[in-house]
Amino acid sequence: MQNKFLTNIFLTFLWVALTGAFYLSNIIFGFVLSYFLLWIIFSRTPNNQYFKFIPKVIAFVFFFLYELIKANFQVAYEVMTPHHNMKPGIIAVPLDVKSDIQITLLANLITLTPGSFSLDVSEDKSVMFVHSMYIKDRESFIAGIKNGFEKRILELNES
Amino acid sequence: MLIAVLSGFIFSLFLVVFGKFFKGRFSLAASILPLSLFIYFCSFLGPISSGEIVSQFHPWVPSFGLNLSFTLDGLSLLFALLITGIGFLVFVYAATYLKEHQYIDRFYGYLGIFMGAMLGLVLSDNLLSLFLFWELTSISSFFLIGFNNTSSESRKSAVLALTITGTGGFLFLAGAVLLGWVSGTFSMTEMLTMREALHGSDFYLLIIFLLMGAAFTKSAQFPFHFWLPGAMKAPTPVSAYLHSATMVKAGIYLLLRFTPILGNHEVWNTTLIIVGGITMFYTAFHTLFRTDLKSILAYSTVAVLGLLVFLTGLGTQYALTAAAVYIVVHALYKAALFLSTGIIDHQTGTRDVTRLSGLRKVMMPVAVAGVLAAISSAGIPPTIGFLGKDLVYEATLGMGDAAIYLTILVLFTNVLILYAGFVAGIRPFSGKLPDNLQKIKMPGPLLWVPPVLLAVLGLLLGIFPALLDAPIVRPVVEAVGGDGAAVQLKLWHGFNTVLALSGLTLGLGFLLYFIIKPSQGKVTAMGRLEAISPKNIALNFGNSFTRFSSAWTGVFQNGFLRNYVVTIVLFLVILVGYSLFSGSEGIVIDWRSLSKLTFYEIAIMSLMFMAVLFIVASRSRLNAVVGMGVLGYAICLLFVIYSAPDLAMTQFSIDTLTVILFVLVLARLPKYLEPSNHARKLRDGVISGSFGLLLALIALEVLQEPVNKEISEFYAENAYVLAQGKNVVNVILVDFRGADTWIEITVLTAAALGVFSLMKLRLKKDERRINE
Amino acid sequence: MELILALLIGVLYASGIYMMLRRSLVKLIVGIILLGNAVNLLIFLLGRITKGEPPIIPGDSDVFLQAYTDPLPQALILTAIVISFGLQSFAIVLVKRAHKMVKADDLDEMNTTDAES
Amino acid sequence: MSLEDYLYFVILPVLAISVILIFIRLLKGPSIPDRVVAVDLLVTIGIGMTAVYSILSGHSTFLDIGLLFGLIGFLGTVAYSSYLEKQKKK
Amino acid sequence: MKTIILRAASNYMLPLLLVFSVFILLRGHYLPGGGFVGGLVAAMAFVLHAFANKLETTKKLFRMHPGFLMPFGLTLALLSGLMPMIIEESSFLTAMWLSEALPAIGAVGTTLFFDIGVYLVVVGVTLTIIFTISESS
Amino acid sequence: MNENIIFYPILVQMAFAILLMFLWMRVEWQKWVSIIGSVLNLVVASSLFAIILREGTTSVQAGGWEAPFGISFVADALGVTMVLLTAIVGLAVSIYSGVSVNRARLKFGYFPILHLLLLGLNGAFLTGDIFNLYVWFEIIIISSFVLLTIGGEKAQLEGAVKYFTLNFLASMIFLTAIAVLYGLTGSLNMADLVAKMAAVENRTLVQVNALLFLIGFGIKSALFPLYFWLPASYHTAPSAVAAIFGGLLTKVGVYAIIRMFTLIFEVDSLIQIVLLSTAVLTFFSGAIGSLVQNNIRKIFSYLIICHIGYMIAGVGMMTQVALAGAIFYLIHDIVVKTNLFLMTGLIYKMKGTHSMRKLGDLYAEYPLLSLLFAIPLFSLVGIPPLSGFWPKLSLIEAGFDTESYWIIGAILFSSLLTLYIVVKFWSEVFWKPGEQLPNIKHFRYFRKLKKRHKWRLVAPVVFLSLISLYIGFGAESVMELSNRISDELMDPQHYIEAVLPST
Amino acid sequence: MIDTLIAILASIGTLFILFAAIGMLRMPDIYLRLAVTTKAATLGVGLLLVSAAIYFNDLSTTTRVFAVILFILLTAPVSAHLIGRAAYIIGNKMWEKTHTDELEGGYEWHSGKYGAPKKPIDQEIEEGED
Ligand code: NA
Ligand code: NA
Repeated sequence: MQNKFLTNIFLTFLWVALTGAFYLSNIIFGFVLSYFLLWIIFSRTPNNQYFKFIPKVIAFVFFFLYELIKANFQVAYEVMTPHHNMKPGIIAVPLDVKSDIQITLLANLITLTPGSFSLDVSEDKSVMFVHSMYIKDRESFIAGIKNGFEKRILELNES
Repeated sequence: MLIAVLSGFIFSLFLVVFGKFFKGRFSLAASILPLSLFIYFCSFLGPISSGEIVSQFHPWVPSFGLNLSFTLDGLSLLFALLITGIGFLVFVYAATYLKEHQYIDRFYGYLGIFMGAMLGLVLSDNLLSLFLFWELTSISSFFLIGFNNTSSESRKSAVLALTITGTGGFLFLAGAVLLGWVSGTFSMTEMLTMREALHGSDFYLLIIFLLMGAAFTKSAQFPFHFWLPGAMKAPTPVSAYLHSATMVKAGIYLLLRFTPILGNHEVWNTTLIIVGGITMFYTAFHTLFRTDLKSILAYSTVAVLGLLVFLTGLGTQYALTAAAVYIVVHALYKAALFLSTGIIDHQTGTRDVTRLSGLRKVMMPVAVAGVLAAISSAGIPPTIGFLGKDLVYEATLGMGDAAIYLTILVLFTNVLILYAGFVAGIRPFSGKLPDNLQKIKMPGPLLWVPPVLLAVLGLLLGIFPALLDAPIVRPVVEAVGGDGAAVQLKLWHGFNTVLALSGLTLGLGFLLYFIIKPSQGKVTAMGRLEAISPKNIALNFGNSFTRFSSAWTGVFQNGFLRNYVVTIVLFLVILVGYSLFSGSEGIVIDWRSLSKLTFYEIAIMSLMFMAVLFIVASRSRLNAVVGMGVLGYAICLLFVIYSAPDLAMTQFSIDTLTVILFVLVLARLPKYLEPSNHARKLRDGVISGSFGLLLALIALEVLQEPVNKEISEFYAENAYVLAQGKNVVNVILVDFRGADTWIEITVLTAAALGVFSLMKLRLKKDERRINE
Repeated sequence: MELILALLIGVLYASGIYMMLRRSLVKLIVGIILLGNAVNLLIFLLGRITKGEPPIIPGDSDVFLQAYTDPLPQALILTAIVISFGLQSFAIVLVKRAHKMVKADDLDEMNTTDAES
Repeated sequence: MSLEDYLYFVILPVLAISVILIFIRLLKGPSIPDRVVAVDLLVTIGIGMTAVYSILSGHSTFLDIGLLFGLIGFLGTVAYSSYLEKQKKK
Repeated sequence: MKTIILRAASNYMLPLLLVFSVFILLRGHYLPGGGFVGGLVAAMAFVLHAFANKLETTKKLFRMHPGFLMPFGLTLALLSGLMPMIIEESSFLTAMWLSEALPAIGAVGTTLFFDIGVYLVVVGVTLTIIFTISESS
Repeated sequence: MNENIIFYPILVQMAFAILLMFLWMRVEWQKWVSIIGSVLNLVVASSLFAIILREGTTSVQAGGWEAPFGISFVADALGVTMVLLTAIVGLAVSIYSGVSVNRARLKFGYFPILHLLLLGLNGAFLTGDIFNLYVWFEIIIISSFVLLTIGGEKAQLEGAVKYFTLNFLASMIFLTAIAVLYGLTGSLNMADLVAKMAAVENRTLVQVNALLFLIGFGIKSALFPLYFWLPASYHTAPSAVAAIFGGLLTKVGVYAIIRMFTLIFEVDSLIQIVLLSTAVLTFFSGAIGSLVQNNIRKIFSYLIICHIGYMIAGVGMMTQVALAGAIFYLIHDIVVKTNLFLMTGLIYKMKGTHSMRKLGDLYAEYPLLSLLFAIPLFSLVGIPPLSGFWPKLSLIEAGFDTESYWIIGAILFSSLLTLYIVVKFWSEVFWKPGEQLPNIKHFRYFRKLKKRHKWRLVAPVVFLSLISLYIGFGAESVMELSNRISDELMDPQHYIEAVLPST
Repeated sequence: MIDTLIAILASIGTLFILFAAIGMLRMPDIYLRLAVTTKAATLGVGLLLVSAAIYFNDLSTTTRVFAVILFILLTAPVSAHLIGRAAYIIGNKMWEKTHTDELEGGYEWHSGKYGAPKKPIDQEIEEGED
């Protein structure tokens, strides 16, 4: 119930932002519209708890802009230097995050940050396969992910 | 007269509805119709012989100048009497002849239509209505020839007959329209006054060519004669009625009818003489090689038709009188012969003259009819046939320089006609009755009275020619532009050349009859020459034409889609290319009028070029799809830089959708084969390249033209003011040109329904064969 | 600019027809789509490409103040694009079904309905 | 040099060069996924180009096209990947 | 496709895209957009959902087959054309406007309903085509 | 008079198409709704016809935007005649389909699409805007694609691939022509284009434009050498579909050619040569193609092509008389060709085959129906006074007027071959002793149908035959109509004034 | 001042895009290309969009720009994941210096439906399928 309401508010906000018109009527319209759409979409699906993290995700995105820029300079370096110094490989990273949205968030973060991108998640959601350009030490690579992004996501979940 | 003409049709319609009940006595009762019509037309004998012309006018389709205007003059009356008189006898005769037939109602139905059509034909003053009835006689004749439709011979003959007469019909149509076009009227009475103008017209020769084509096919003139012997597949009453007495004479009627309008012209006369002459001799000669009674009669009929054409061609007073008389003569004796032949056939089950003899012993009245008819056909006095033959010799002898050749030709023909008459009318009855025919029963009077009546009438008119002369022959001759009083009909002309010729004819005829016996051997002998007969040549031509048709159709409709596309594209390139390059303006492109290039345009365009090349050169389906995607996105960017945001959005969405569609079905799509060879690719490349180049050129040319932006400006100026929208493209779509959009979404709906049914509907196996 | 675009349109027409002349069913569809694009661009070009404002009246105005591009060809193309999409999707499905039923990859094998029978 | 000139004569050409480079990858392949990545990237750059173009033209409305590119272009990639996977499964 | 990542992402994108599609639809009269593009975007939203989830799951989002959106849309378009004919006795498809413009949407008139009809038809058409094809392949 | 009546035929068909979509899968309902819709459409079309003939050419502007800015719909005598004919054919096919078309096909949207096709036809005949005409054409062709493929039989699909490709090509050429036209004049309104096209200085481009239209429409009208799609596909569709295709589809192309070349373009010497020579070759190819077929539906398919020649010849000669003949022929041909394909469907129901070699005995088994069938058959040949005869008179006369003797020759030739084909057809199908009926599982032979079902198959044929007879025997009124149409076409001033009152 | 900011942001963005493009060409296998392009292009386009937002400087535009950026941030990694996964499933060859592959056989033991390829089927897909 609460989640739906939050999502609804979020979509209303999005609507108002998109139209750029801060009238009461427009806000009400946006609210009704998104309520209607949500009703259409989720009235038939039992699982509707996805939406409670949305605001946090927005905050998260800004947090990772820094990581993103860093990653890009690494890429730039790799692309522009004449020789490839990469040691690529695919590593199976065991997962503690469980929900789909958390996994997706983690995967996206990994992809957007230096040298690595998430190739896939095992079907039982226990392992994420990450392709990385530089793998010196498997264990430290895994630890880096688990202590970095995953921990943050779990914290987000708890809050 | 309108009722008279329509009565036959009404009668047929009546039969369609009540046909089931039409058996037995009712079929005999049907003969009341022709009888009353006969009496009706007899009532005109007096007025017509006194020079009157009876007319009626019923407008029908005045826009085409087609009216049911009927005119009764001597010529029409003669034919009307033949049609109804002989019609009456045939109606009576057929009631018994076809008594057992399952579909006797249909038979009478066709007969009714035919009679009506024939009456319409001879009564019409309007050329188009004449044509209309002319075609109806062909059609009803088709149904009658094919009446025994389970026999493939019957069907073939019917088709052949209608094809030949139909050909003539279409020539007639063209001739009629041309004549109407030249003379400004379709009334033949009015055309009589335009004789000079018509003779002087540039189209005179074309007109007579077309009309003669019609007449010759209908009246079975060489080389179109062959359908008539084939038409003998029809029941005998039909042969008697249509194919000797009436319908085949429609061509003669037409020629006679046009003699005062188009006749007396060198080409007219010569053509008729030559065609008639060849026909009469050629077909008369053929009677020597036939054993089937009806076949013999058919050939001799054609010979007489040839003779009639010949006489019309001679065109003199004598000739025209002779023709008039001969029409009567022939109608009487030939119908009698056919009917008696029908009786023989009906009773004995054979028409093979070699197997028939002595029938007089079992069917005396029929023998009387046969013999009387035969002597009339031979021209033995005192039959009317003698009169007719005399007139014919008179006519040929009066032809000056050519007299001798024409006379000899006629002499030989007459000898052969005599032979044919004797074979058909005398041979079956003379001699000893074979054993197998001993038990033959005497037919009922309703069968034998009609031929006897006809034959006796032939004798009667011969004895009292005055009965024929003033009331009938004279008005006929006058109707065809002659002087009716110029020739007197009489039996005795004194001793003269004509009499000598008559004697010679008889002598030679008898000689021939006694020397030459019809035999199967002769039929076979003649069969060897069949290969060069007009019929065979026509059939061969027909077959070759069919083969050609097959080949032509196969060349164009060859089953290969790309050949179809090539043909269409080539047609376009040649035609449009010709127009573009031959135009007086020439190809001028003012480069200054074109806007400058910017580098991002270059980038986008080169992207598009490369994408197209990539698609064309790609050897993998998915690559091609990827290429299409890129091309679409590039077009999208192009729309962006040319300030068409709506287009860019739509193009992009649609392109993505197309990619998705492709991807969804690609696995199920066929492999991307390329079996074409290089030559083929080169050829296709040249064709499609020239197509593309042509369109590029057209585009550049169009860009040179000044542009009118009145409508766009209206949209731009009024989009907000009148239509309350600021995105002009959208305003156009939903308001200014909303109707386009309205239908466009309907198009989409139809496409979606199509996709749905195409994918979801699987006919079950047993539904499949049904194909409905 | 028009010159290049005209040539490009020519190339699109040509390649569309060329692909339609191949024997492969899929190439036929590709050809159809290329041809559709060619025609749309031709309308665009012949409606006179002018670099100007998009045909959208500025927010605070009732009429155009600056040169704008011709909106009519854009509307026509939009309609044409959407219709082509309907036709293309039908064509794709048609080819898929035809391929399955006739069991031919090759257009040249699809010629029984033209045969005399 | 004004901002417009800079965007026009520096930024756009560099973007155009990037497009060409990616197109080369598209042509070269060698595998289908390579081409799919290339297309994906082309769409992404397309968004960038529309952003620049919107500045140049002064019409923020072009940004909406970019928005649409972003939303829908993704779907193309999804479709291609789905196809490749299905191909393999067969 | 069995990928958790895509499934999770698509579940967020569906409402996002739908809101966007309505946005595109309603502002079409003033800025680029309108029924066509809006409808296409909405349809894409469901298509994406169908890619990530099972087709059945996506179809369950609809009470009836999305194909029925087509006659609904066509009816809306037809009625918006007929209304002026019946009420004002003006020509078919003549625009009728409410006297007051609504905020955010702008002037409301029959053309808006017409555009919504277009939107519905486009959604119906696209989904019918895509769903039909995916079901059989 | 309320001009909105011009929209009614379109609105009725649209409303019923939508209603039929809502009734998806409910076949029994659909059958009756379709018939009701068709009857209503006939009523509307006849009133429109009567009104326009009384009041003269009238136009109405969709959306209320004055011409040439909005989309004009124009009802002139030609347009309303075509609409009336469409309504007649539509009603016949609608009644016939309910029994004839198999249930599976009916379930998958046959009726909605049928009405969309009729909608498209009505729209095409009434629109006064060239781009709008394109859109109507598209609804026509997409509906025809669907009707052609519905059921997805092998032969259907094979035919449909060709049908689709070539018709798509035609549409693209049409659209190309529109692009050129717009590029030259900046207008799409046909009445407005008369003056604007005349004002274009570069006449070569005008001619090029005219040729592009001619080829685009030529493909749709199945002219030589553009007709290939027709014999490849028409015989593969259900008879009811083939009937409406045979009657109306090619005629839309002819209609468009007539419209374009009387209004916007002129028949200059090059175009005249093109029209007349394609007419001759169309006569020829169609006739001889028909000659060598065995499948009775293919026979008539080729005859469709053959007889298009009459109308194109009429347009090519472009005199009042010629055009009147072409119009008369158009009227006659629509009714007769539809009827013939309905008839072939009935024959199939009776005998279970389309092969002329295998058919036979019809006359013995169904004498009255055979006589009924004789009406369209002999009307087709133009046995006077049946309907096919009259227009030939005009066309031959026009041939003499314009000294196009080869056209007369071609008309005679094609008439003769048509006669031969029909007569052979009659002899083979009706007279010949037939083969044993093929034993088809679940196939309901005509004999075994319920009486009311029989009637629903026969009634449309009777209906159309009566109309044919009327055209033949009441030729005067049809000719008056044709002359009126021809006069209007030759002098487009009324049309222009109706659309653009200011000029 | 704002113009300069815009120019700088646009330049950086464009540069990253250029890097991504060069990366596309230079990187030895599909996985590395993906790794390179996702990041660079996302950031690059993001910066270009931000510069547009600054340029127009109104709320509606800014929110829309951030909606696009958000969207790209959401979709770009998912795209990379999808293509990478697909490439792996169809057996796209990895660069020779790739030393670890813990996914090898992964699809086999997870779903049991498709096994990891024993030999590269790159060629097969390229030439064989069509
Ligand atoms: Na729009
Ligand atoms: Na004209």
